Amino acid sequence: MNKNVMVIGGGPCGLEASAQLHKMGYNVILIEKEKQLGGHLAKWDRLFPEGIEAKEVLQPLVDNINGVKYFLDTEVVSINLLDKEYNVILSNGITVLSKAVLMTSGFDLFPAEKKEEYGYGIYDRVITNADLEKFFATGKDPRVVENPKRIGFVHCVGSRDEKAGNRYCSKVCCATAVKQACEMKALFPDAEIFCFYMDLRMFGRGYEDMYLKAQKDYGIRFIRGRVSEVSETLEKQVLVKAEDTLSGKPLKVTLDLLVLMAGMQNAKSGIRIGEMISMKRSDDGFFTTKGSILSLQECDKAGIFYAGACTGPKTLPDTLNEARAAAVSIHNYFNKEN
Amino acid sequence: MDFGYSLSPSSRIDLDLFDRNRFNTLAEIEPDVLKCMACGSCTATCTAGKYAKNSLRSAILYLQNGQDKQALEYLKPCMLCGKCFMVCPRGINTRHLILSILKIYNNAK
Amino acid sequence: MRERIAGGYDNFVIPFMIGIIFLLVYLFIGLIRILKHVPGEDRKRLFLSFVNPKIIIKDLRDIICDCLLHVKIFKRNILLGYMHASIAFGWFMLIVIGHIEVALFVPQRNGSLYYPVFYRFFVAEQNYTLKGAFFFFLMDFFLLIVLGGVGLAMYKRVRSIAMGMRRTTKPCFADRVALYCLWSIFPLRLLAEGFTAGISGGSFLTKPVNMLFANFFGNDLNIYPTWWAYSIALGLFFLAMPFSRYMHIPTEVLLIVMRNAGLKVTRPRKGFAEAEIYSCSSCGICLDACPMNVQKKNINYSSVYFIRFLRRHNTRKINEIADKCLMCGKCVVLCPVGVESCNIKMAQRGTVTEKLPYDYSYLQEIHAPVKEKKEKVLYFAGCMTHLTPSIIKSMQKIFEAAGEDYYFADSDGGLCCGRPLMMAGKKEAAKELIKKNSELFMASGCETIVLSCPICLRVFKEEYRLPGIKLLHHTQYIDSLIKEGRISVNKDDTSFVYHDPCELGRGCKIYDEPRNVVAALGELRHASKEKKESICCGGSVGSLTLNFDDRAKITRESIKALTVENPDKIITACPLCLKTFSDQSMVPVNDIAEAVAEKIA
Amino acid sequence: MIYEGKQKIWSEYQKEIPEDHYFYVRSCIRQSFFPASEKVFLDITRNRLHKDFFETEHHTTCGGIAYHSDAIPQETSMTIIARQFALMHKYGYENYVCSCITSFGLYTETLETWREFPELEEKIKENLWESCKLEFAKPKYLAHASDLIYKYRNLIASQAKFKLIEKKSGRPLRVVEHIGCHYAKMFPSRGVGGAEYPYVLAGMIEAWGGEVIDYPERRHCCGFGFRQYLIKSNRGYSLSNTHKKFESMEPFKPDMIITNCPGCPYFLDRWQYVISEMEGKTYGENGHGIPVFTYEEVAGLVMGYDPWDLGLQVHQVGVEPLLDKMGIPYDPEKKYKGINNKDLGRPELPTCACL
Repeated sequence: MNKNVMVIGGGPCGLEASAQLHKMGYNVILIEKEKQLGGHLAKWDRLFPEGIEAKEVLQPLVDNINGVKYFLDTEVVSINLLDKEYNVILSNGITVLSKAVLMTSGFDLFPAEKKEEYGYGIYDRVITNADLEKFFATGKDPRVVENPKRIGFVHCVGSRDEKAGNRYCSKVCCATAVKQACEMKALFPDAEIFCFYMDLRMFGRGYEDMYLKAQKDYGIRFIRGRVSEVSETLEKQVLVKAEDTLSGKPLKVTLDLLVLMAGMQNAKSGIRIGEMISMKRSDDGFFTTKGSILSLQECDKAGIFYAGACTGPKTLPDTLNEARAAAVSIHNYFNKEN
Repeated sequence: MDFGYSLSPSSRIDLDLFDRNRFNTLAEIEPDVLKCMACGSCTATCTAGKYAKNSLRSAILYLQNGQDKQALEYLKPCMLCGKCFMVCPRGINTRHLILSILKIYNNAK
Repeated sequence: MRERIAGGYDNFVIPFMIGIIFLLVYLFIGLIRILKHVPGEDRKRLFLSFVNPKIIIKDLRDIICDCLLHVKIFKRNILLGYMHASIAFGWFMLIVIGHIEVALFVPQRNGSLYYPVFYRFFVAEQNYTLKGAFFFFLMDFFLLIVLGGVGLAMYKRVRSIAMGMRRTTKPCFADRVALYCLWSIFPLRLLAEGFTAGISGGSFLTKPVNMLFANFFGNDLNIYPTWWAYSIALGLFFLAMPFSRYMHIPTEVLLIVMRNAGLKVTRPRKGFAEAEIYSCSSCGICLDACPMNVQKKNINYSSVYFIRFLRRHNTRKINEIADKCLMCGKCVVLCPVGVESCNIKMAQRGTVTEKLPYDYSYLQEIHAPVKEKKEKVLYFAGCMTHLTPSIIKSMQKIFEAAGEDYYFADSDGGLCCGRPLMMAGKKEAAKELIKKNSELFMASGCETIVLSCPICLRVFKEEYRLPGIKLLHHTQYIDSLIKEGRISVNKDDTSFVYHDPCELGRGCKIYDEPRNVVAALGELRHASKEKKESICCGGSVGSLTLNFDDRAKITRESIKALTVENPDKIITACPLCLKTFSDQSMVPVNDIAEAVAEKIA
Repeated sequence: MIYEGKQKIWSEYQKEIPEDHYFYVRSCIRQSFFPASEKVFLDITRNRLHKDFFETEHHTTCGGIAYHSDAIPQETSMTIIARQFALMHKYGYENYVCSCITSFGLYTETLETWREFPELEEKIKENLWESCKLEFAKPKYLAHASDLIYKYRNLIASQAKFKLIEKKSGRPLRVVEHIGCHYAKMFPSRGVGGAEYPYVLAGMIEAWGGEVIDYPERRHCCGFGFRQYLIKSNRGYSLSNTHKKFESMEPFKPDMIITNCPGCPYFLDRWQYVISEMEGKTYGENGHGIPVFTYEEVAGLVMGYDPWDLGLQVHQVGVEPLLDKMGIPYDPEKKYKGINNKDLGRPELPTCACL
């Protein structure tokens, strides 16, 4: 029997899992739909809580997959079960017969334009967290004016929002917003910065310190209230309305830049593959794992495994841990069968 | 002309009215003011709060919302007993903060 | 004895005369200024004290003990005490005896300022008399004593720890000028009198010096330069004195008189406070006393520097130090002059805080509860005690065990006592609370108030007028319960150390009752610093600006001092201390009430 | 403002509006305050555009005002509505168009409610039969009258005599579009362009040469709010609402306001006068107010109707400066003359009017 393992998705999760599986002696085939490896991480500038550069994390992950076969710009055309093995036909014409398939298809950012009231794509001064990361990396974005005086961050855009179809918390946006707010303050020391939040979920190690630092050292103003609507003023600034729930009053403020913290959704590309062999998805759109505590890496279909954000929003460290856990699960699966 | 009704003043917070310079002056003397995470412990334990509207949490919020006068109203009943200092999870030196706010915003409109 | 110089004058006295006249004028103007700024009522009180024999006797006793003999410093460190006493008392005696000599031998020069000082220059010895020799002996004796003191003073500059002082103040420029003058005055006097001793006579000290010099230098031409130098040193010293720490020498007399007359600090810089400020000798004893000294950077916030900045009118620094102080009062009780620096700091805070708005209109809505029963004992826990409910519970248990019929006045929280406001300088605001609270207590019809919070107790004792009501801290109350046999406690072999809360110990002078109670529970061990030297827990509401980290360092230092004898438990008697210690201490910390309630039989 | 972004949203909120054959229902408020608007609507659609719009004197109110003022229960208003639909069916129509936004919202709400709760629909069916002996029917298509003017906007433009352009300079007029709250806020998919950036009036303005103004408080209610206006002690709220809108649009210097709701033109118009009396403040040029129009009035102006035939003399804010701007001729003498030169009287305190 062959020791092929198909890994779908070349983000940090797919990279780490491939490297681990390769080390264990499996024949890993990794596919990535984009023209480069790294997924969202490759498009990110810095990571919370310490502000490590994303490439410092990505580079070792990429270096580690030495010896792993991978195909870029490649998608799954079809996948079906043939006598205990999955027959996967790829868009580059290659067909792989693999006993185990690992889904590391990850997440898509919530399309912020769907929250029409925030005016993303309509107002000149509204951008998303991803746009801002690109701005940090390149220093260029026509929507970021020179020397903005007031900047707002809207937490939970497309998360914790029934109207957007996503009731769940995307977990990473709070920390990302605080990180980005500090970075903006460092870039524009004259700017006043506001974070509009519903709850600040600073659950990870070092996150609370980052929050305190944002308050104390960067003077970031945290407003407990969700932005309800955004308008454009004559000067092309954005007028933001929210309730300051702590004082129970409606509030308005004029900003030079509004950053929407778009949340996570199960990746469309992953869902497409999942539908080919009817992988179950929960109400939140993410894949359903076999168990919610003991068997987080397994699908109820034998031979299908999950790791990373395709089973729910996760931080990068969580994702990498899942990648390793999935490698072990797959290893056990092979051993049990033999 | 009296129509029997009139324009009601806006109850909305207008952050565009926030007096940043004055707040910075305060934050320079009392960097602790930035550390408040609005947990409300100070207000809950407040000795004066039993009898009157007294809340450091609210006062800080009002200052940040550009409503300086209201902020003072939330501090004037304070007896400086110091209980809030004992309970603040962020270790804010509440008593001096209160005195400094009263000092800097004494002539607030 | 006869006059050697006709007319009884020589030019070398000019520097001395300039100095002494300048000093006298300065002192006179200063005195008028202080009297002018003292409130009228206090001024009246001061003048009345001059005709009150009791106060006069106290004044004299204090002046002799404090200004001349420095009894307080003796108590602290014998060598340091001797140094101060020898210079002060010795010099004083030199002046007195000088005048007696003039009065006895050249009575026509009575009343001259310089004559007694330079007596030996102006006179020539004709024949030896027992009387003359006696005075010569006395003069040389006291000169020797002073010289010994000066020697010690020089040694102290090099090694202060030998006199029990870990730290000394940094002298300012005027201090240095005056200091070096002071050091040189008496050796120069010895030189001058030594050179002249052949003519004017002398005793065991000056005569040998004279012979020594005569052998080495021969002629008498050296007489003039040394007398000039002596006069210049004196003149310079007097000129520098008003601007130096030595101003404390004359001012302390005024301070003693004013304090004994019952005057209090009302303004931070003027009137009585000015007398206090200029009485500070900059000795630096408060540097070691200050609990903030655990951190080197905070030594600059000691009282001595506060007073120095007050003298220099450096408002920014004055406010900074005034706000930082914990008001633990240790520097006040240890101060050899008794400068009430805490009161000055409160008055200083008042210059900033008294103007701040407040609104206590809600006090009007508070009325004494209508109750049928009039309990004799009223229990007032205080704000802070509500944050340590175990103290309240323990007190309730103790009350019940003693079968006391008591009324828990602030069971649902009460008004603040006003002490924190007083400490913040907001006297007027505090008065409103004091008035309301007094009203409520008087209406309760109680005979005794038992308090759990020493902060409350202090202001109750100092500012409240509650005729017919006895004020007891719960340590005192429990002590009396045990003594009267109303409760009994099981003693075991647990060892305790007792922490004197600032406001209870130094504030209310209650040291023994808590110790009696603790001794009844188990073995009472000692702390390295206790009673009036006890170190503040760091939690004090006295400080306005001290931050959390700095406070924590003080707490640790205080705990270190308490645990030198490895007690099983630290006992305190203040909710604030309890809460502050509990956060930091490895040794369990209890309030005295908790410890008693636990062991009640 | 990124125009392409809006276009993207508009493309997602387009509805198929039938070309012709409508059962037309009037609005209570508009019949009283802007009767000419409804008349012009029928005139344009029937006589200029040659469409089939049927109306009957037997229709009544939809009950909306009473419903929103908590005077009648939902079931009552639904029965009234069922009767209206039944009338449509009786006269052989399937497309229902109403002149009132409140009605449009209520009809939509009712149809949605019936869809969610079929048992309620059954009940109303019975009510209708019991009370009116009419056969229950639901319209195949429900439109608001502004949807139709939107639909015909290019037809109208092709017959236009005037454009929303300042004649002297050729500058497009700056037009504030105000959409009635109940048009799309409750059911965004039922309005042209959705709820956030409605296109129904913007489309007309663009087609007729004007420039749409997007100001921060564009989403805000005109201030009517039923209970807010109808109860005098709450009326200050109503006024304050309108005031807030005007304060927000003022820096954009709008030339005119177009609305598609019965209450909105009334309140945006009359409150300008009240504000000027109370605060001494006006928001238009040269101490005038900003003229407020219904979409039918604007369509009428564009197509060359006589301003006084459009009922513009009953506006509080004088329209003459705008007519001058657009180059529309009018006879000042005839302003307050009714049919057969009957004098209509003059407004007592014409603060905002120019004559």
